[in-house]
Amino acid sequence: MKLTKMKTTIIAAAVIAGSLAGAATAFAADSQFIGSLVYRTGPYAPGGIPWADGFADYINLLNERDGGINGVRLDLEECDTAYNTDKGVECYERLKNNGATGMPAVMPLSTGITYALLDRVVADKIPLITSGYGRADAADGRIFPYVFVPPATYWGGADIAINYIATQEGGYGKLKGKKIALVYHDSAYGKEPINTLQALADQHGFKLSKFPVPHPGLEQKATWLKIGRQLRPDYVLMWGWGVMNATAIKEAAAVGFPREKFIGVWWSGNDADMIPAGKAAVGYKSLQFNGVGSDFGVHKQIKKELYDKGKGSAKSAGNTGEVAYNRGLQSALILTEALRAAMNQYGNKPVTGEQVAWALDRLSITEERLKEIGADGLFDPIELSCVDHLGKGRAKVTQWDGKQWETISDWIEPNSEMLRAMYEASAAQYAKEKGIMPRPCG
Amino acid sequence: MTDSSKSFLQVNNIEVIYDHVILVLKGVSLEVPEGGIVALLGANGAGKSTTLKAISNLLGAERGDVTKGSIEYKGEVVDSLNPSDLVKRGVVQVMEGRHCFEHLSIEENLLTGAYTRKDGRKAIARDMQLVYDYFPRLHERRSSQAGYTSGGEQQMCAIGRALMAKPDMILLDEPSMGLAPQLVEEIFEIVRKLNQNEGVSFLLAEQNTNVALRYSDYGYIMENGRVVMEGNAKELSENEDVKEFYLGISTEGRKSFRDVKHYRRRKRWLT
Amino acid sequence: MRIERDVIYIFIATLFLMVAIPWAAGQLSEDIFFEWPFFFEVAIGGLLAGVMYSLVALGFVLIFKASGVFNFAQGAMVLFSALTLVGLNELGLPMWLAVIVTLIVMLVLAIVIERVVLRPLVNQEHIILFMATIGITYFLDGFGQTLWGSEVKILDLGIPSEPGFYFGGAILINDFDLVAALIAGVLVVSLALFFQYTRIGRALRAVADDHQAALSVGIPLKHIWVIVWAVAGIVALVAGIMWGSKLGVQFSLALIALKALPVLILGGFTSVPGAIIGGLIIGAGEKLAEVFIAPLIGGGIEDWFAYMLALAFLVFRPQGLFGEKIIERV
Amino acid sequence: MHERTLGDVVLEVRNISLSFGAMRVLNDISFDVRQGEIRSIIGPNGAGKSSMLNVINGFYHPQEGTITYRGETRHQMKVHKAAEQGIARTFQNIALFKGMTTLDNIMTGRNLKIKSNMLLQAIYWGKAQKEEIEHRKKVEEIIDFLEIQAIRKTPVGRLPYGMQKRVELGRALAAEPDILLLDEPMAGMNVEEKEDMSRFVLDINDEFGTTIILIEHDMGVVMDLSDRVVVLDYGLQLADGPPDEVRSNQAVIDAYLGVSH
Amino acid sequence: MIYREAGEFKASYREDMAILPIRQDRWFMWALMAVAFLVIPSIASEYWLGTIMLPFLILALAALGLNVLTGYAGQLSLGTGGFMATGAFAAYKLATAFPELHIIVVILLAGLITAGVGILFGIPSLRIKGFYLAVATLASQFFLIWMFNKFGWFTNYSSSGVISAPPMTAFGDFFVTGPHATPVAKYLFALTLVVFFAMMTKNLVRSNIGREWMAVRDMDIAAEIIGIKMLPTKLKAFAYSSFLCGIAGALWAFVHTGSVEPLAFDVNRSFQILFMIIIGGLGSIMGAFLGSAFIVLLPILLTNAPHLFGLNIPVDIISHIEFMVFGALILFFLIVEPHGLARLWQITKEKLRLWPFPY
Repeated sequence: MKLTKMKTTIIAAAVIAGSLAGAATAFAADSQFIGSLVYRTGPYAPGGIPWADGFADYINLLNERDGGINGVRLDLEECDTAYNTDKGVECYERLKNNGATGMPAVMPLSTGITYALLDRVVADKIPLITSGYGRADAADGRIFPYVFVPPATYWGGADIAINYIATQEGGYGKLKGKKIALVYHDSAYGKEPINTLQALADQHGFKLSKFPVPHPGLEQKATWLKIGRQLRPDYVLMWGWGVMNATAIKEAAAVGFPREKFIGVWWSGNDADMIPAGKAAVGYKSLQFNGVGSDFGVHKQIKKELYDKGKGSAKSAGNTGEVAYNRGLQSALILTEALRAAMNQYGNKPVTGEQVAWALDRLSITEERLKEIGADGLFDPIELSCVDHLGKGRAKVTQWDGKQWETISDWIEPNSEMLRAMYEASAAQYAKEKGIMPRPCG
Repeated sequence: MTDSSKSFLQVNNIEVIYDHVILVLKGVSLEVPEGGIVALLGANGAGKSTTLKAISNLLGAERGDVTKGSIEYKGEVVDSLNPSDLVKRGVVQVMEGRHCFEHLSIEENLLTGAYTRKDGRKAIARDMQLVYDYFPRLHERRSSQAGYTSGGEQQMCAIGRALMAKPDMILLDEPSMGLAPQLVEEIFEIVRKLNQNEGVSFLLAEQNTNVALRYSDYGYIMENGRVVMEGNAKELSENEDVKEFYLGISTEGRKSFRDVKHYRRRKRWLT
Repeated sequence: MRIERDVIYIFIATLFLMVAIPWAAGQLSEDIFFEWPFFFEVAIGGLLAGVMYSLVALGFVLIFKASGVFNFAQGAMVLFSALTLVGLNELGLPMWLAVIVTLIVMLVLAIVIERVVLRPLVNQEHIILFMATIGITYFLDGFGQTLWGSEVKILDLGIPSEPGFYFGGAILINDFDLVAALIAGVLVVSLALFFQYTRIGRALRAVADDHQAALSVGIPLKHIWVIVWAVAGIVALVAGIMWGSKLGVQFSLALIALKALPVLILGGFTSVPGAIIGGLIIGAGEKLAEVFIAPLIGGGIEDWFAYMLALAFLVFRPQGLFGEKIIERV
Repeated sequence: MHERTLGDVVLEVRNISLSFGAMRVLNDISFDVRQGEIRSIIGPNGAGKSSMLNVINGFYHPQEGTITYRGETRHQMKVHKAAEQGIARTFQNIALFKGMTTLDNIMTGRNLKIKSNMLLQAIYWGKAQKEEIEHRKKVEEIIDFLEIQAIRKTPVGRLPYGMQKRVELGRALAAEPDILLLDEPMAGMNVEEKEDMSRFVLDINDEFGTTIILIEHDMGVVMDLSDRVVVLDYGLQLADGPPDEVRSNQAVIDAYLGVSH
Repeated sequence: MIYREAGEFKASYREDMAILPIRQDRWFMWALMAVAFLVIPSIASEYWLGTIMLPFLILALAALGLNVLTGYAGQLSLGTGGFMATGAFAAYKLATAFPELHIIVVILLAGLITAGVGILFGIPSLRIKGFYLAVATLASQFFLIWMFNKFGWFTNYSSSGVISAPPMTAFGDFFVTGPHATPVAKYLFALTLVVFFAMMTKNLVRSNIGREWMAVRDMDIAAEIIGIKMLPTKLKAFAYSSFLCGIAGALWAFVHTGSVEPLAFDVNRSFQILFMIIIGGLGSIMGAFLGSAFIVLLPILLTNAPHLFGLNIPVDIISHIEFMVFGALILFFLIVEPHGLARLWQITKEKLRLWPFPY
């Protein structure tokens, strides 16, 4: 007992002393630090792991193949948030000053962490890139100079889903009198599309019914009895997350709701959510802001440069086609393209967050560029500006065939005019509450 | 009691510490001969219960440790045995305050007492009958929940439960506590009968010096974690100090509690 | 078992309210669709779901009864056992062998917990032991995932997930729910028999009453605790299989413990039948509320409704439905 | 035997019956308590003595009968009310606040006399502090009286049984009660400790004029200290009268005393 | 021989009843205050102040609140998260509805509103005890979070249900919320409040109300019999406890994160705070701080530890090992001292007093 006690004390003392001395890890002064907030553990790990793998693989690909960006090596450090806001904030604070120039941008991969960082990134001048999550109204770059939301927002997603339903039914005119249900995770994330859907419902005359599912959504029998046995809607949309998705699909099957009329947003379209649902998931549809599968040039290069040499992050090259993996790739792509642009402007050395924000404000990932990378068809081109921090905001519809996703639509464009007005109105309210003066653009 | 080779239970100079800090027993030695009834007397907090628990190895549960000395039973050192092994060897403790299993019936309580036995249902049933013979009241109430029986019945249940383990030796802690005078006598009578008929040895811790000395052969008096005096029950009950401080009898005969003085004679022993 | 009068009263009152409130809500509000077959469908669905809660609550009850420990780690044990089972299966062991190995693992776990946690903390207050089980929770969560990874795993029992059959032509009943209820039922009955009629069962109840006294009559506490924790481990495995086949085996399984807590307060921490009846009431109650009351106030009330329902019960029976009435003595 | 003149009746127990479910604990019990006397209740275990005390201080609510205290008759009352009326008590199985020190335990006995509100106490300045110190003085007097200075700051959970009994008495005294209910104050004590306790009981009775209701098994103590004795036996009232009378009552001997003491 | 109170005599009850009657303790406390107010802000990095000290302080305040309720008054509660959320949302509504209010006023009012809510949910405690009460308080936890999530009024109808703190100053240009507040400012602001409320709490628990709480905790029946009224005593504990939790919630939303959604105060938060007081020590002011330090700091140290030793371990493995080590450490400390770190501290002091003699 005595001995163990002493040992513990010594170790504890060492740990404390060590951490007090500060993170003394040496970073090469000539490499670009990249901090990546991921969740490889916790309740949402099944969706977080492929994303983290995709992100890491792309960064490693650049290092292995090109020696980094413009000759500057990339130094990737992951920090596990377990999708927990407190941990995420801690990760951000710990990583933000690492490397020669600090963290060039942060992708928190969680709505909760995004909100917790909104104030901090402004003070730290580090761009916050939230691809397909976070605040939709951050599309207004005048009020959110450091927040970027390419390639899509939930509001756009809601519009795209209705757009898709309209084409299925034969035009917006046919929506009148239709019943559409929204099953959503009862949190900030899940509530995002409601305003948009309500506006669309008013406009097109369909009836929107809302079904909140309390976190974490292990039990949805009541919800689905209401939907499947009572309301019997024409379509069901889902803004679900984690284990809620699989449960919803199973319960939909249990009440016999046709999966073909069940459409989820991108976060309800992970492979990891379909697998536990098994046969019940066949026919289920999901929006995606990226292409699916691994038949793209970039995947082949990743296989060649990484997996064939045993350097891949995922379990095997076979996992590289998952949608969450591709999303990780896409995030890495957006970041590295911005880094490249910043280096082109400020010189081929590590860049700061402020410089990256400058680059993001005029980010342009064209179809040609995507071809070069081997990602044409996989991602939609992105054009950002000082005012527009979103881009086109397009998405595709995919369908689960029991093993993988099949793309069943082309890129669908949301109604940008209507959405832009909504973004600006919402951003203006935020600016008022926080006392923010919109920055002048152009 | 001087011939230690014949001794049955022997406690040698044990020291007990609670919580690693509080020293409760400061070198206690005592012996119980086979077939004897030995009383452990003394005030509250003197360390009687701790001594019994040290013997039955129930101290661990209260964060107490025997740090010095040894305890031998039938020539075997038993300090490091767990309570269950000790019960198998025939030493059972009846704890202070009864501790019946409230939600079990009296009969189920008795059956748990036979938990360690491996000699079959028949033998257990026979002993159950024996217990009922000694305690007819238990038989009457055998199907009631122990929690709903009276204090005396619970004390009987606890002793009966101990008997079900077929013990050679029972450590009996404060059997008289909170019982009406008549019941106290009744319980001690049964102790004596068990001793005589079944050959069970007893080590009993008691506040009630008067009764305890009447029923036991030998006694130890404890104060502040030490044995301060020992002797035959008869000798002890005639000792002046024991009379005055434990039996409440001064040389002039029993004095009234109304006439208690604000100062008193000093004891001749030191603690 | 003597069921007290007020339990019956409360039960009848609850049943009445569970029927009356949905009906009234259906009459009063157009948002609510009320029809008798649909009502029964929801109620039956809720009852069957409730059995799944009972399964988890049962694990809590067993351990609390025998060792006075409010075992926060029950959820983690569900996750751990399911992870182990599926992990072994993925390693190539046939299912039956994987089940056996998992059972052995749960037994080993029980032994380790007894040695490392319970023995040094014997006789401590409830809250300390409760905290210790939280330590176990963290450890198990980390350990299970280190061994088997955090990816989602499939556990397919081969029960079809499509609509089951229509009872009386109108009421939809799900096959999976029915099977789950059946398994839980068998488990409960065998546990009850085990507790009431075996020597070990009696010793378990004795330990539940009074640790020290049990020690003093020679019941070896450590064996008993190992047995109880192992039995709770088996219950956790069954719960893990049932829930895991529903949700996939992943970290979220550990969270179902939260669904079992209202069941636990409703039924009483120490009552096996309480866990069952509690599960049924909570299951049916929360489903009926979600379907027939929630639309009036915005939906998503299932979670707190279960707790509120349990709270309402507690106001009448502070010791839980089947907990023992406390006569306070001084 | 001493002779004392007794005061007026302060407490009258009339036809009290109490049951828990089917269990009849008290059956038609009646007796009175006079100002300044030491009134004992004796009887075998389970006779309902403690329940009787619980009825007197409002913890149990009898199904039948009334209690008249200083002219005020009641059937039921809130538990804390008894304390407000000046009835304090000790308990059979010590009911001290185990996590608190001796000092704090006795200080709680004065809770009814402390007037500062929560905010003042939070600031702990001026009035609140002065009040604390005043009460502390009072409590120190009790500590002196009971000779427990040495254990002032010891958590009571760590005290030996006999000391705990004293602290409990101190807590009851801190309320400056008119009637003190003592439930087996000498159970489990040796003669020496019993003598100490007897002296405290007598002093409290003499010096403060406190009326005392005593439950005790030690017949020596009961017979020596009490002015009058009530005998209960399984809910029934067996006898009531001065010690000598009760001692020689055949029914009492049969049911309780066994051999005569 | 360093830690002896020998030679210190107290001539009056006033001296004996001081917060820290032992001289060395007083010195220690002054030194601690000096370090907290002067040394730490000047030497600690932004990371330490903003991500470690700030949550540590705020959660310690919440733990203090819960410790009053659970540790002192003996009412086990798992509703802390809900009360913190109440404080946060009340502060948000106040700050946006009355922008001219000073931040201290906003925070105190938010605390008072939470106290009211706490009283409401404390009522069942009159009938329900122990673990039953703990689980029953989960009802308030889930209900409150649901309520803030459900009704747009609480969030000024923001589409996502997230609230953001407007920038506010403690005085002059000294911003303590919003993007312009420096970590030092935030830290000092939180520290001042926390120290103030810790003092207040200490005063309460050594006064009559504190003794009443402990009496109810240790033996409610006896407490009632000696004249302590259950209803007001328990409800005061709920009120004061939720008052502190509300303030902690407001600080969390305003000073620490700036923007929160209700899920930041979900049931995990309640459990986290409960762990703090058990590990730290029930019924101890010091315990709330030690527990908060343990629960907040330890995981961070564990995550950083392999890095510091130059080991390159994948983050998921670190996370899993962190879980395991964290669990094992909880067990270890409980076994060493079941009554928490504060008791361990106490015992160390006692041993120091006796040193070099063992008993």
